[in-house]
Amino acid sequence: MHPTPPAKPLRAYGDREGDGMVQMSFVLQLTPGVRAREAAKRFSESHGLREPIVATMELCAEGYTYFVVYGHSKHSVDVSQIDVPEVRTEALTREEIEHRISTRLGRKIIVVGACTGSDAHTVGIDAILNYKGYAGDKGLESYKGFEAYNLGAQVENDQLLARARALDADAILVSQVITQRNCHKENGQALIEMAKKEGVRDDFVMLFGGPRVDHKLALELGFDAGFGPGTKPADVAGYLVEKLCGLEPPLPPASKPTAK
Amino acid sequence: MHPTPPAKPLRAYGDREGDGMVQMSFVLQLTPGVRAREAAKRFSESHGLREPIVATMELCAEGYTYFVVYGHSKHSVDVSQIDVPEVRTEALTREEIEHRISTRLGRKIIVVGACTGSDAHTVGIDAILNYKGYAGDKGLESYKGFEAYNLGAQVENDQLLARARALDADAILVSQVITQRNCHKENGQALIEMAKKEGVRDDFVMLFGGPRVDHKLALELGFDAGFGPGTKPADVAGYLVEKLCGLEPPLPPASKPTAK
Amino acid sequence: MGTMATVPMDVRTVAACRAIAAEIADDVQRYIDAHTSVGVERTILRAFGVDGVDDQGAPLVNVAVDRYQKAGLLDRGISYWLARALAAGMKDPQEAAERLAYGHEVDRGEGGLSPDQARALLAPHAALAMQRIDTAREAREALRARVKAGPTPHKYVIVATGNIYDDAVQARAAAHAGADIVAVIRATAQSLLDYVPHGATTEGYGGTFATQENFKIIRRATDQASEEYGRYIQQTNYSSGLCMAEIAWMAAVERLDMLLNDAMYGILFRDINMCRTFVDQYVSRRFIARAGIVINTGEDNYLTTADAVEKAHTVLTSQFINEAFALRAGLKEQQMGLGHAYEIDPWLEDSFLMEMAQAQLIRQIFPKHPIKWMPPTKHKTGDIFFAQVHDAMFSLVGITTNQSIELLGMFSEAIQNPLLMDRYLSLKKTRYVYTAAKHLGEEIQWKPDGRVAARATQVLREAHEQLVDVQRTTIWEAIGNGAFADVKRTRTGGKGYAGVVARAKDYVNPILGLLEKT
Amino acid sequence: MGTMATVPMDVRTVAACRAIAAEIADDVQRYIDAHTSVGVERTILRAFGVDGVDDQGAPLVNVAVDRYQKAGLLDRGISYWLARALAAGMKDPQEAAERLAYGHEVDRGEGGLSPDQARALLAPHAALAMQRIDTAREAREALRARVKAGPTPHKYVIVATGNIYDDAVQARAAAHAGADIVAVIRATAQSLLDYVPHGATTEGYGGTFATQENFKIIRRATDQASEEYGRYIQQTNYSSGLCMAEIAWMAAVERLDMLLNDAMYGILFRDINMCRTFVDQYVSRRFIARAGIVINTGEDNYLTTADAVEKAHTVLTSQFINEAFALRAGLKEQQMGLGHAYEIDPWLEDSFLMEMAQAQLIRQIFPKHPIKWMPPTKHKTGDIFFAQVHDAMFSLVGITTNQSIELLGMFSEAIQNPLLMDRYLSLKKTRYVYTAAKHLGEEIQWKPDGRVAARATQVLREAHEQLVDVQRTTIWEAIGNGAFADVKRTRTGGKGYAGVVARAKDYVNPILGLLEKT
Ligand code: B12
Ligand code: B12
Ligand SMILES: Cc1ncc(COP(=O)(O)O)c(C=O)c1O
Ligand SMILES: Cc1ncc(COP(=O)(O)O)c(C=O)c1O
Repeated sequence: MHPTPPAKPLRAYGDREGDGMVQMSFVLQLTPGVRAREAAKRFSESHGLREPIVATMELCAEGYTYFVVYGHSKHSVDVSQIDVPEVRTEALTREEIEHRISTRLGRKIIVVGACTGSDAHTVGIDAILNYKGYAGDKGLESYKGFEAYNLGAQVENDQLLARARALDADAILVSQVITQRNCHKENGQALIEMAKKEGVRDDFVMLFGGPRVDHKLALELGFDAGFGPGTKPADVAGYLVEKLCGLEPPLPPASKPTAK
Repeated sequence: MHPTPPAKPLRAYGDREGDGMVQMSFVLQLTPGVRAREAAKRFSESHGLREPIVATMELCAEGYTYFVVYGHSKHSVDVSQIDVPEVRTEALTREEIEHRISTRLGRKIIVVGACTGSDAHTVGIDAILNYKGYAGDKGLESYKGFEAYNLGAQVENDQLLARARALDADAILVSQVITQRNCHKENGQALIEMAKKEGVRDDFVMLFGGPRVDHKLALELGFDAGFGPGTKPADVAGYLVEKLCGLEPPLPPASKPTAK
Repeated sequence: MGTMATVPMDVRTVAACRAIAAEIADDVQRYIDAHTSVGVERTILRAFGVDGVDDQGAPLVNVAVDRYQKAGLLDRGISYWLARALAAGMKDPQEAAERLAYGHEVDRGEGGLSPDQARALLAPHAALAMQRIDTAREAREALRARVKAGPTPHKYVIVATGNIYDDAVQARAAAHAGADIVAVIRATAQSLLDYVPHGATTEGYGGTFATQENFKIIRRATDQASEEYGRYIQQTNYSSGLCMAEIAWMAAVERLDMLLNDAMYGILFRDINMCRTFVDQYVSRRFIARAGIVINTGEDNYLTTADAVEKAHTVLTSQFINEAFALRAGLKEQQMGLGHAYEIDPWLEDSFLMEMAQAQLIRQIFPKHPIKWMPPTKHKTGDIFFAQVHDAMFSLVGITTNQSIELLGMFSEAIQNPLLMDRYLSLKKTRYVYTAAKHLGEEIQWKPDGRVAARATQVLREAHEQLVDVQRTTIWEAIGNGAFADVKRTRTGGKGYAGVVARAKDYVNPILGLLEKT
Repeated sequence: MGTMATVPMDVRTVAACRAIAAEIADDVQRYIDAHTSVGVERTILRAFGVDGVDDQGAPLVNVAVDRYQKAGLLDRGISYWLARALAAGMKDPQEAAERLAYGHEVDRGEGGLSPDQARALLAPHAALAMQRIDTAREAREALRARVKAGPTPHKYVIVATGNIYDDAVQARAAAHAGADIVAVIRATAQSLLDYVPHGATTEGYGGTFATQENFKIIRRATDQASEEYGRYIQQTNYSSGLCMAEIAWMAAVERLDMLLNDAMYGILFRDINMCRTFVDQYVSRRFIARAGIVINTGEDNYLTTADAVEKAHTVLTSQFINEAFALRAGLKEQQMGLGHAYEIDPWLEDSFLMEMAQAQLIRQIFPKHPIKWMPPTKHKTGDIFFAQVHDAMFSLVGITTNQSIELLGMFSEAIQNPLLMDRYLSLKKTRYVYTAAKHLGEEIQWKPDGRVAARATQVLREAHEQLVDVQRTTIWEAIGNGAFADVKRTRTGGKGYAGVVARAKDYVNPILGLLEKT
């Protein structure tokens, strides 16, 4: 929209370049009053907000007050310093994917997926694996070149690994939706460690996915790639094909914007 | 609600003591993507948010992205260090006010009020001065002990001061609602300086009011007291009576919580 | 489209209201026809093509008109003096106006040029003025025929950074996010200025100055957006305050689509003198009528100072009067965006039903009018999360009763002029409500003996009673008694009264003449 | 109260649906009556007053029941073995159960005690169990008579900190902000545990463990809140998973008001075996019926995995079946909080109208039932500002169609368990919508030939068709074919099948006997 590229470092944008406007809300264990208002201001200032406006101050429980604050943030972020590489935007088409599998690999890609631990949220992994797919994009099951096994929910790591070995799978797909106290990270990491211990980590392409997952996190946990909200089956298919054909796979796409 | 008094220093409260949870929203001049998500995380971290969750990332204009973030703020505020004294909660009743005026002062209190400069928002000053009042509390006009002159909107400082002198007023009430680029502060300060220059500052009790006004700000600008959102006429009447009868006036009440 | 749910509306009462409003307006029209104002005369000069400012920034039209007013000569109309300057050899109206402004002496009108001769001399220039308006109108119509507007209710948002270039950025962003109409809010102080600032401006409190150059800049931005997003984006500004007529002219030629323009807003909310306002609004509307611009009236504002439950009928009363005035200025119903608002205390029981009743009643009484529907403002607090919900209920009434122009509520209403994000979120929310409840209005019927029906009946009845009252006392008196917005004004009080001039018998104003023939 | 707007509802189709559902349930009931489960038997032990855990945290009831199951003796009912231990001199059921669990040898049932003698011996203990339930029920009724509940829809919120003491703080905060019902969400993993944890707990992912001690703690907090705010606050937990019957017992004596309890939820969403689930749900409901607890069924969940437009009728189908099961377990309609939800893609045209149609249809078909109305969850994103609006529209449908129990939508649904602030804002928003649109349902009529009416008719017709189908294939098969929630399960698959036991001819269970006589 602006003709010039974004100034670096970037500040928040309210309605004028450089105004740094941000909104915050929080609860403090105080009763509304002069002192609470001042406390909210100072609390906001400690986050780097200049001239904070306490837009609302309401008793939200006995002894607790809810605040909405606006202020000019002094902080900025230097985008040029961000090492996360930008997404390759063009995904492969279904035809390209099928073509590459049949020509370069000459066999089906076997994938095993599950939602692990006590997590029972299958919708995400189903979206990727099952025929029905997601947002109009059919799942891996629908490809001729894939053989997809969906183990469903609440699968323990050892079961998943055992099944993958039994099927001589190419890839293991793990979904984690519950994230309270980072249990998704723990679960994911435990699987990787188990695979390493069993000496099979490199037998599989291992993918991690879920609403709080991104590529960076997945790498940190020891997976090959991570997929976040809005992932389409074709993104995953494309990634697997290129990876298994020994090409440089495209990066997992960024989480998609959710607007309509 | 908790049996113990708040721990000092206070952190934000999500749903457990000390979790420090806060919510932020802001716009960055970036297109949604891996990099934008990471930028939003870092931007949040620079505000002191640990483990920020980028809950939403949406294109809100070409080249601009809107974010909602949650994170655990590391900041805290030490309420014991806040010098703003807490409010005197019991206001005087109408009868008490009338009684004091008639017994201690023996004459009517003359007040002149206006919404000054280019500001045309009369509802606030009307609420305080006019018979109708505010939220069921009748305005100063309704008291036997007050003689209230409401000059309305867009009154220049010199006119207001001239009128106050002509009426030999006890108090000048200034309302400022427009606050863009702090014009309310400028306007208020200019009046005080004018009064000082004319050597009449101490002839009047000078009150400042408006949605962005608090006692602290008013004092800084040179007023005697400041009144914020939710002020009732009785608060102002009570203050004036005690001030003019030479007592220690109650502090202006805190801005009222707005919940229903 | 199926048939929408209706509330009972007594057609005879409505007809009676219109008849009374007509008499109320006729009374004032007699006054208008006998007067002019400095604002009107400046507008006429602008329409003749006069432009420019002196080194102090004072517009030429102001210097010229003020000079002739001070000299007590304005009663004949600035056009007459302009004609004389032309007759005296000035090559065009611009040069002629310069002579009026800066010429050695004021022309006292000795000898020569009869009013008719003056009119004849000005005729081609007056025709040119009409042509400029008509050209702009045709350009608008051509563009709108090619790039269609979205469905109603049209989503109307404001931009107000103070800087016209930032405003342009915001306007395009708004269009991108789904806005149909973009208004540039004016700087806080402008309406009391008795001149129109000149050139592009980048500073302004509470809004951006309305100048002709700014109109061009923002129009360019919204035109681009129209093309780019394939949806016609309407551009709006304010024809109100002491320069309402001049701005109407500027908007006409800069091809704005809408103007905030009300017969009484300035009186009530800016304490502008009523005589001045009535005269100015008439002339401004004559231009607006010809330009095919849609006006937005300001009855919604009443409910910010008066109670929205008790004084709901005053909105309707005023709409009848605004309509009557507008008809007298040549406006078509399709140009009358009568204003009303969702300003009932949200915590009142059945407040949503009362809003429905009012919105539906207005929709029925003014079926051809592009009704302007304003969001909650007064009861907004800084609780932005609550405000979102409050605004959603408002939008739901908007789509259910098919309002024409919906100003979108902003969750930051109580805090600041909307930020980019605030506008985006409001548009998103409105799109959702309009989509999800698209046919709600067709799906329901209001119970004939229900609360909504009763409320609508009551409001119409009270408006009728008030109209009877206003007519009895005349509008001049009624405003003095606080009939609207709980505000009282006197006939000779307020700003700008000194700028009103009784027309002389030989008053000359060929441009107004042409407009009146439209 | 005036009459609410209705949608067309063919009473014969509804009657036909009920008749088919009855047959479907009867088929399963024959199976149920011939079986028991480890969960059921543990429940019976608890009801006899057996309590406590060993040093590994294993509950005594588990150790005892598992031992007799492994020994292949559970088919006669744990009660029989308990009676024998009592007959052998144990002083009370607790001591008797300890003997069953830890006694030197498993009692193989040689000699002595006929089933009838066992029943006679247990009779006073069984009566005591009934008395404990009845006492709790009477205490609830007394409190509710004194401290009245708020009006419907009741505002239901969840707390879920993982720590029961924090939950108590949150529960009181919720009551302060206007909640009528507080549910403590269970820890993610609990439903697959084949035992009930013991004591107060302060750790849990995604929720707080349901334990008897935790029930006490939270009940105390909500009782206090009831007294303090003068409004009866209902307490809720989950009778589902592998311990659904045990939790029903605990809830009964700890005076909970409601329980999430569904005849099929565990099968579909927890992959618990169907035989096990059908047996367990029946016994759990027998306790619930006697305790006067209201159940909340889980059809709302179907729309999180299946499409809410296409599969809307599956919700209704399942409600008929759940109702039939509940009737067979002695529940009154007034105890059946049948679940449904606002889960249509908000961006679909007229999604709001479709939600209205469904909500109103369900309201009419189940007029005495305290319908449970779930908020949008699936289509929630992290845009909390939009989510507020989405939830408001949901609440508007809730008040318009007079749903009984409304779970409040949370704007942070896609992010986290609700924070204190989120709950507060949701309650505030709901209070507003309920107040502002209080009588909307009475004010409107749905057009008889409109979209809403057509949608309601379609959903009922499709549910009828599906019921015919389910009956034809039996429910066992239907679930295998993905009839509900797009999930397929097999008769012998899933967790907990090993815990199902065919009852012997001389099966003893006097407590169930009493419950069945209620
Ligand atoms: C549907 C749902 C359920 C359903 C699940 C049904 C089912 N069979 O899946 C039901 C009703 C059963 C349920 C139950 C519970 N839920 Co739930 N549920 C949701 C809900 C509403 C939607 C989740 C969803 O389906 N999203 C749609 C899918 C398509 O998105 P997705 O999972 O992100 O998947 C996409 C990508 O992430 C990616 N992806 C995901 N996995 C993978 C894997 C790989 C390999 C790849 C490549 C990609 C990939 O691709 C997908 C398509 O784009 C969310 C709230 C919300 N709106 O997000 C809460 C939510 C996830 N649930 C939550 C909770 C707490 C629970 C319970 C624990 C509550 C309780 N105590 O009873 C229970 C227990 C469940 C359990 N043990 O796991 C919380 C989690 C909080 C947290 N962050 O930890 C949430 C956020 C709600 C909340 N605010 O409390 N839930
Ligand atoms: C009503 C209203 C109007 C009405 C005013 C009618 C009138 N005669 O007053 C109309 C429609 C005319 C109007 C116009 C404009 N408005 Co306006 N308006 C509002 C609105 C909706 C409510 C203000 C109000 O009446 N509050 C109720 C009163 C009772 O509250 P209060 O003023 O805070 O007063 C209380 C206390 O503060 C205190 N108090 C106040 N003054 C004093 C003085 C003393 C001495 C004491 C003791 C106490 C005291 O006591 C009062 C009772 O408790 C607000 C938005 C909002 N919801 O707040 C915008 C708002 C104030 N307006 C705004 C703007 C920008 C304008 C315009 C400039 C827009 C434009 N460019 O056209 C115009 C021009 C007006 C001008 N020149 O001033 C902005 C201000 C932004 C900012 N912070 O700078 C706001 C916040 C809206 C927005 N988000 O853009 N407005
Ligand atoms: C009809 C009308 N004119 C003008 C305005 C405000 O413009 P100003 O105060 O700049 O004249 C409004 C307020 O919104 C209005 O409704
Ligand atoms: C009927 C019913 N039971 C149980 C649950 C969830 O409990 P759990 O998964 O802990 O059994 C739900 C989900 O909300 C439900 O609707």
